[in-house]
Amino acid sequence: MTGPGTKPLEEALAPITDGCLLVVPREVSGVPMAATRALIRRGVKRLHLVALPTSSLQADLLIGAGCVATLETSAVSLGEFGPAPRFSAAITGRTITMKDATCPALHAGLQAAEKGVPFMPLRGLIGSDVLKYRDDWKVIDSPFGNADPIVLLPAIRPDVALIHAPMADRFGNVWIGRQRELATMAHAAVKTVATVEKMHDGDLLADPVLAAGTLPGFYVDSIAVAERGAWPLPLPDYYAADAEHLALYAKLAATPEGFADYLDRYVYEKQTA
Amino acid sequence: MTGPGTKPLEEALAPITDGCLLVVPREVSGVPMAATRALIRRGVKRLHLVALPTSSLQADLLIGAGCVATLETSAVSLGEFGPAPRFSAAITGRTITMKDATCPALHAGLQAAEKGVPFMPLRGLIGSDVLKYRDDWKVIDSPFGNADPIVLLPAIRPDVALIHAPMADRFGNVWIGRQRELATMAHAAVKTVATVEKMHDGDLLADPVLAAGTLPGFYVDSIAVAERGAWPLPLPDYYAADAEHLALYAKLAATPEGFADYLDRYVYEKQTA
Amino acid sequence: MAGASPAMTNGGFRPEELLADVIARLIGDVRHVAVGNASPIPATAALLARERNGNGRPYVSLLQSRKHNFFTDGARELFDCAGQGRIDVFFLSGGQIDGQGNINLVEIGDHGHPKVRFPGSFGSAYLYYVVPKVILFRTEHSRRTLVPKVDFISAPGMSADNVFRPGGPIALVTNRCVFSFANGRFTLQSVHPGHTVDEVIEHTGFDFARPATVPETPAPSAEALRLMRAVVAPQLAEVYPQFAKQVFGVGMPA
Amino acid sequence: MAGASPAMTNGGFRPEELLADVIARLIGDVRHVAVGNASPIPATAALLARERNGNGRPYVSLLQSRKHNFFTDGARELFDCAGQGRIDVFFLSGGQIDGQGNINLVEIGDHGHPKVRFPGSFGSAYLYYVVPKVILFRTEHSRRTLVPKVDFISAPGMSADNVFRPGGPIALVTNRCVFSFANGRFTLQSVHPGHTVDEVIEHTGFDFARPATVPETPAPSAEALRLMRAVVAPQLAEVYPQFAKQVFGVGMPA
Repeated sequence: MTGPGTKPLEEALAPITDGCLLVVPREVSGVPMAATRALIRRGVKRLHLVALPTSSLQADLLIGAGCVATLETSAVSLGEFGPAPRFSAAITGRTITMKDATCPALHAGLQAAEKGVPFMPLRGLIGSDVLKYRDDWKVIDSPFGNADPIVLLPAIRPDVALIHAPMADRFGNVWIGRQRELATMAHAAVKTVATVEKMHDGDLLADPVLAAGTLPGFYVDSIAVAERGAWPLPLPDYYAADAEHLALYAKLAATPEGFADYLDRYVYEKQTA
Repeated sequence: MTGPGTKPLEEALAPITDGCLLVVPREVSGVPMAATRALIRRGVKRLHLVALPTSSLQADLLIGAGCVATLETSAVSLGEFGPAPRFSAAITGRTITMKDATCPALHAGLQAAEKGVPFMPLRGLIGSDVLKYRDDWKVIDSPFGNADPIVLLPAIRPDVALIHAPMADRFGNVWIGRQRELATMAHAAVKTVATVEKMHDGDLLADPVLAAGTLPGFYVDSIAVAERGAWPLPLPDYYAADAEHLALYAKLAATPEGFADYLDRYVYEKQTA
Repeated sequence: MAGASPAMTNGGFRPEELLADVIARLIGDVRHVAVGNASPIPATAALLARERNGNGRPYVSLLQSRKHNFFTDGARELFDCAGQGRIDVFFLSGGQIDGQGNINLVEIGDHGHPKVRFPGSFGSAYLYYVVPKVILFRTEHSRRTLVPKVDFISAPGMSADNVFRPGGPIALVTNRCVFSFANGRFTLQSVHPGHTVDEVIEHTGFDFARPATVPETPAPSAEALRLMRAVVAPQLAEVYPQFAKQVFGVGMPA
Repeated sequence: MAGASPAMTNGGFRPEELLADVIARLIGDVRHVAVGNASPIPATAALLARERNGNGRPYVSLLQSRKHNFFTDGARELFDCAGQGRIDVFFLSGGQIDGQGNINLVEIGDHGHPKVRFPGSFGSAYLYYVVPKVILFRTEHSRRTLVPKVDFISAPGMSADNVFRPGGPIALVTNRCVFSFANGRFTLQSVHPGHTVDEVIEHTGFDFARPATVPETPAPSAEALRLMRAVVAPQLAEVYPQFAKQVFGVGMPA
């Protein structure tokens, strides 16, 4: 079996084109931040960004840098470092289209695409304004039980899933560990791009213990090595968040000028590195 | 976190009571054969057996020994060793109720229970007699797309999931590796009983590589150690099927007398071992 | 906590410790407590409830933690687990909470032209329906946060009879008091030391029931304080380093 | 193969080798071929198709193999993968197959009182609909197996226009001949060496189209035979030890 091999980061990101439906993982599942900065440097535009099921710095950066047309997620927040300022400004300033969801609805939408079904049912939601403002979600009377109402969510089939993981091998297999939603993202998406901390010497599928946490290369279109590629976010079990940097971001991104300064210092600056 | 600890096999199987809805895995996913023989020795009765999604020796033995009232699966076969004789005899002799399914329908039914939804949709099936004879399955016009018909399958919520796996730890965590459907079975079922080849010294969740293939003890009600517990079926990556024994089974089980002889020699005989 | 709160009350405990103690009692005798994002006080309470029992029960899942979280099926497992009926207690907050128990985690103002945007509904529009004991939690108790009617319903406090809803709110804990919730209405249960019923009425935007005499919220026991400070705080530091440092003076484990 | 088949034809190859070669050509230029339970000849064909290309393509997934199977998401992944449109070729058989391409893997006789019970439908009632190229395969070509109308439809050969159906049968390979399938009907494409059109008509229970002149199924090339015997057979032995031993004289790898 031959896989995609690795590429320089910019080249690996080629499948992520302007206007594409891009799915990214939540803030503690291995966020491809090095890739995100590279996309901003490239000037990607009009993304339909699905953050599964929430986001923090990644969505805020992409929104602030003008890369996002539509955002579909359950929440964007910097957590302990406060609200996500560019996200909030984009909503109140009406510069992006927001599709508010709730976490399990996004998981269900991706799992529907993973299973090749047009929709998945979900409990909850009835009577909420989350449901009220989603005219792409339907309510039916469940044909099982007492005809109680239940929501059907359409499948979310991304053009590209973008993930960051601890390691990959030369066959294109990517070790994702416990973050099984990364596999669902890859199954659901047409293409998958992965950045990894390092290359594994050997076949991840050959060892039963490693294989259990491996996304097969069959689903992966390109891979780039990006050491500390989730920085300043954490890669659980490997490194913690850079709290100091996140606090700095929260402070700078509070104003458009401060955000521009952040981009210059931490995103564009890297272009020449 | 404290787990169930291990118990003698017979005691660990206590949650599997007469008449219960029991789910077991397919023939190459770690079949708890030692546990199956113990259940036959105990004389369990009237099982509603769900084999996810197919079975071989395990279902044939349980049916032949009179433990099964209803069987819900997609196929029972001894593979290269031919048809499953006790299964075939029970169907033509009308001694069990058969709920014929198709593999992904059973996966979907279990995943519905895993997700706490009353049903899951599935493509295919329309126009088949599999669908025709399942009055618990419904067809609706999909509210997405062109009102094409799609099947809705009710959730399958087993009373007990019975699995066999390479190892467990003293916290009740069970390492299942790539057999993710074993996790789905445990999530979907009210209780889970596991047999394992051996105990792991340490916490399976403490090591990120092992954790990726671990079913958390939270879902597991009892564990027994059963070395070579899948014999004569294989435990992939650990041992192969015992082809000679399976050929012997196929030969003996072809007649009721031969089957009784098999039970005496390979099931009841073990009672005194 | 509101900016004006003292760092330490007269009783020798911090307001966060009182709230965590209150919540630990509300958790009660259950099998599994899960704590979502950005909820350090509920996390303290859940870990306190566990340490108090001393038998590893209830299971405590801190969503953003690796250590205090047994999930191995990805970010969806929390929600699947709740759908299975395997999560007994969860915590939710709201930019606004109203007297019917509706919570708003989305926006202030008109939909489409909001004046203020909050992070979003997270899992509330699901978990509020399926987790039997949802404890609402808001440290800013004001007419700005506790309103007659929320501007956006992230999740409703009650549902029609034909809606599948095994779960819902049982209480609201604020920096001033504890309300219980039943039959679509809040009832004042106790007022925290240093606060008064009149003050609660003044700062609450919705109507609520109250008994003739409202008791004072009991102070945490010496044992509860010891457990929080010595046993719980170091565990919190992994997920809530800022909070653990600020409230308990505890840093990240090496 | 039917009991009467010679172990080796005049051309110096076994009937199983001819069939695998035929199927390898039907597979064509695709990305992913999956092979279900108890299908040693299709498995041989899929591995031959891959070895012939020499670039690791198509991906070949043998369901019962650990080595020739990249799946890490459990037994459901094959079906999910097919639902995603990521399986291009699959193989199905039938206790009965009829002229409309309906297959029966369940029973002979009345439902509820069958005379004969087969193993069951496996994944056919799903995969037959969603895999673009399904190759039907039956080594017993007789009026018992190829019938006017199946007793039980495990999966239908065709569906109404409003039914979602990107997949379906493209061919039927038997021990006597190769049929193609299109527009709800089989067409005789070639007859295997040593067999005749008249014989095919005599032993087929359903009507089928045929050209004026029916060609003979081409024999496997020397290179195809070499690949099957030297490269494919050892890989087969993991999953089909009996078959590998019987047809190719190859045992399990140590």
